[in-house]
Amino acid sequence: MMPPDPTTPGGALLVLAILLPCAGIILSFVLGGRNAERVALGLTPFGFALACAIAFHVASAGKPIVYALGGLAPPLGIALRADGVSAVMLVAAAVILTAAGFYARAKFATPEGGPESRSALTFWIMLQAIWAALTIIFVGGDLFNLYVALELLTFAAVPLVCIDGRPETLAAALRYLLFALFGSISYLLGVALFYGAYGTLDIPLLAQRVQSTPIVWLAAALMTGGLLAKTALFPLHLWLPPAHANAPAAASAVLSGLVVKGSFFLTLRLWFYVLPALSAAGAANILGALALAAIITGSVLALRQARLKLLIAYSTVAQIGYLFLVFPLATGAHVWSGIGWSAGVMQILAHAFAKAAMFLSAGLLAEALGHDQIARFAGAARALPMTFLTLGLGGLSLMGLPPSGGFSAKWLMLQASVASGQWVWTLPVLAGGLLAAGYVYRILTPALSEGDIMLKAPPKRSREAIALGLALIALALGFAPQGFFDLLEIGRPLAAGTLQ
Amino acid sequence: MSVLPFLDVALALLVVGLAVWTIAARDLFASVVGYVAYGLLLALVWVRLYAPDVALTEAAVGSGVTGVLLITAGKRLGAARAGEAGPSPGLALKLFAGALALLVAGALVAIILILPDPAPSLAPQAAAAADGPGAGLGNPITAVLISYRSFDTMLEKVVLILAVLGVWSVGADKAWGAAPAPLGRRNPYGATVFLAQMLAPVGAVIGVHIFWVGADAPGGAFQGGALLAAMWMIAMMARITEPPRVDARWLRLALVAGPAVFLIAGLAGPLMAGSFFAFPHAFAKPIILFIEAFMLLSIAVALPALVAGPPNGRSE
Amino acid sequence: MIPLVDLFSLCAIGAGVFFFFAGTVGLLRFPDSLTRLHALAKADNLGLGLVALGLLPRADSALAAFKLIVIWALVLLSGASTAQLIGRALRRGRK
Amino acid sequence: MNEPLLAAAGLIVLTVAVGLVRILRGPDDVDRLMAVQLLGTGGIAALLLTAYATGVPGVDDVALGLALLAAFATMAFVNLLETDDDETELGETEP
Amino acid sequence: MSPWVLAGLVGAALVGLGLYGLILHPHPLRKLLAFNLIGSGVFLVFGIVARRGAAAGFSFDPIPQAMVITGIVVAFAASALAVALILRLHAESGRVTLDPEAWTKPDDGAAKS
Repeated sequence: MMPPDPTTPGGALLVLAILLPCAGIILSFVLGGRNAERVALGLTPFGFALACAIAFHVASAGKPIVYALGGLAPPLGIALRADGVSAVMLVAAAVILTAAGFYARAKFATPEGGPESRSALTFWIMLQAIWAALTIIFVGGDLFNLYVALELLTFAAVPLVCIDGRPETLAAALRYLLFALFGSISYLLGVALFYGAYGTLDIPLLAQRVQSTPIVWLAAALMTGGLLAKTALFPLHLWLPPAHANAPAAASAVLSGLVVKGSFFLTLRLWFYVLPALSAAGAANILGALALAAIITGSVLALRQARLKLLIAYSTVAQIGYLFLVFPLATGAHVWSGIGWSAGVMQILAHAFAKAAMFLSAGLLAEALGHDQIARFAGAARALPMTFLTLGLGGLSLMGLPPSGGFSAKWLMLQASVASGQWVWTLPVLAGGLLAAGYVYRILTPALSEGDIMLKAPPKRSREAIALGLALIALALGFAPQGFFDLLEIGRPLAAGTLQ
Repeated sequence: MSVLPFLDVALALLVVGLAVWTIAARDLFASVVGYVAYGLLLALVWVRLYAPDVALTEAAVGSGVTGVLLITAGKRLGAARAGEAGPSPGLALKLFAGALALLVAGALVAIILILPDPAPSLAPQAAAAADGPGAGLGNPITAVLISYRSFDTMLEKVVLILAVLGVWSVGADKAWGAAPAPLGRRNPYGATVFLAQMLAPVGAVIGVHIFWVGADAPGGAFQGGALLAAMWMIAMMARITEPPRVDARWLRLALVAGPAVFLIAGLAGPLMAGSFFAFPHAFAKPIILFIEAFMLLSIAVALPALVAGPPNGRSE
Repeated sequence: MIPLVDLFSLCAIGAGVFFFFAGTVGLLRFPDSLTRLHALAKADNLGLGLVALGLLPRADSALAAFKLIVIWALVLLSGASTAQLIGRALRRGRK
Repeated sequence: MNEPLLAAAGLIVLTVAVGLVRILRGPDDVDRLMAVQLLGTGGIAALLLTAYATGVPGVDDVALGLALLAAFATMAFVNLLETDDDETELGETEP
Repeated sequence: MSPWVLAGLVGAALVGLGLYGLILHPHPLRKLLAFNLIGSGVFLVFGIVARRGAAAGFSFDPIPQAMVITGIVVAFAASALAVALILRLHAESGRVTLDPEAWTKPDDGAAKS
């Protein structure tokens, strides 16, 4: 007896959204040289259009869109599913990857007729590979398929870290690779246990079948542990700052803005989609406690950094902490868990755009000044007003000042913690905001002071505009209408509509 | 009373013993050799689990090609023996690592002992579906890899492309486009050349044989491709042939052939059978063999490229 | 009463086991690498060869029997060549 | 007739396992590698014996694969021994 | 004790051993070996799941076995990438330490107030 094919209208878009960057990788690799860049940039509008089309389909259908590959329904076949949050993430990833691609043209362009270069070929292919991997992570419906996507993400991200080949970047890439491999194998062990217990890896089927048994808890713990190592949640964050700070700016923006969100997204999938039936308040509180520690440690370390890129990287450690507050604030079927959920997704998006904007600006700054030592920024704001405006706007969102996506996220988090009576989580939200203000202030104060500065080369307007555009999106998220939050609820198990 | 349980226990103890050695050995190279031996024995364990397909993959990839990779790295790094990797860990870390390892292993043992009975299985469904998309394949594992879960298999081939590019990207800028360093010594020994000349053709035939029977018996593109890769590496060790330049068009075409053909076949699915990655019933077997043939090529080229390493600028 | 074929198998396999045993003893007890190599080569070639010979009459098909012979031939070839390679390296004092 | 085959397989596994003491003791990398080679051959023999005793299909192909790769690690290793100083070794030059 | 239970225990032991080595060994190649031990332990768990799924008329469940084959190839690719990084790091700098402190340049350090 075969279960019916669950494919819905528009489902084919999901397959195309994955195959497009895969085809791009293949074409770029074969054609090589300048063509790699042409393919990568040429496909961006199509990728963006596909993401928007998926979002449109989900929003207009009001329910997730599904595609069963090979016409085989799960459990035997693999299904792809896009719900509200996947749709939003797909669009965000498309925007940031496109921005990073066009920004990187200045560094990774191959001159007409010039020889193929190592760094350019690697960058353009890995950029598309990250796109492919993230797309699968956002729409994958099968835990093993998601494992392959995680590996795809690892193999794409690690070479980007050491693309300039200096020994310290090689060491950073190696450390990152080992953490990431540990993360995937731990995740895979959990997958094996799930299959052993329930004979399926399809997320909705598992959600129907799981019960609170030791095997499920062990599988969940192993998978979560692995994903935390990949997401760099405290105390597994040690690999992140050197890896993200040493990569070229465009790669850092993608790594910090998107790649860590990939494994975080899977953590969300695991607890909110596979295991909603578990009463996981204890686990959620453990993650909350780690989040608190991450926010404080990351922020304090960010305050102590001398280099701008390292400061921004440590700020990522802190902001990842915020992401994990979603677990205590949205677990379970409560009135307030919807608020917590919105807060979590808003934090992903706000941080992705703000952090990408800041890393891109930091790259422009380092190119223009020839260094990124904060102490030697005196007068830089006057010489590079647009770059510092972007840094300031991104910082605004990190601090959580209105109007910005960061403010919305933190405001919703405060609401959820008050509504749920979990007052303790207001502490990290507020303290983290203050500390973020501290480190953003540390960047801006020397830059705004008087000083003579020699620019090695003024940055190109278009690259400044790309960074500024991302920062403005981070701000604009603060004005997100109610319809946006309704979209996030589509397909969420235990969402308000599906309760009772 | 059968002898078989004793054999199993002896095998299990040996595997664990070699694993302990791999972790505990003082000397880097001794640890690597322990791991290679361990990989060999693991192939036997897989046979005992009724998984000859996996055993073949483990023997060729897990033990064979990985063994060469690790022995090469171990010997090169072993020359600069310990001490440069940083201080050895303190007692606190040792206790922590030991406790965590015990906790995880203990939990896993407990869980394995209480796995549900009867075990859930998709084997009957897979067999039932064999009338449909996996038509005519006697080896259910090939059917799973190329038909039911073809999407995973295709993506995994993309992972291999990325891994090859990742390995290449570690090289020096000025070396880009050149070939990796040769696998063999400058003046290969007579015995090496003789062995390669004898082994490589026979091995190639065996590799193709294992690929060909893979549709109905244990084997397939992975295992056959890995054996072909090993044979190519042997030929390179004897300097009968050299690692190709990383900008060679044929090399790149061969590397992407598997995923590219897979992707095109998947995209053509809606025209042929109404769904992406579906194959029309009547032609499923030839189509699957066609895809597998290109995957064989890609694997046979990718594994040696991964072992050969980044392009090497120095001319010999 | 054991059939003659089985008796043949038993004898051949038993002899094979003995050579493996002898090879191991040699590998462990002989004083230096070159002599140990000597012991190893015996085990490789004769041990496996006799086991394959013993299994030969039990093969279901001609293909299976052929595979047994090919396996033996491959190991024989590999064993002889690697023994020479190692021996040569040892003679030059490398380890 | 299957039990003797299994017993032989068990004996071979035990024997080569004892031989693995060479991996522990060394003293040289070459000795360690010889132990692995013996293990490989013994593994093939044990594999063939269990395959014929238990009748799991496809095992002879596994043995075939192992036999093909028997010399693989050793070849790579010997190559590395020579790369240290082969320039001065033979005085030959490449065309 | 059935063979699959034994294999499961071996798998658990391998995961534990590998984890211990992964945390403890400072040398990246040793860490890689430890990772491979964990990997094969995990594959063995898949293997027993497959063997247990031997429903009527089937000696194994093909789906977990196919996943192991995919996993082995991916693990090899990961090892190759790691080895390439280790060898390059060694060639470039003469050391292979992963300790972040060792790679901090003087001007990278924490800001002195």
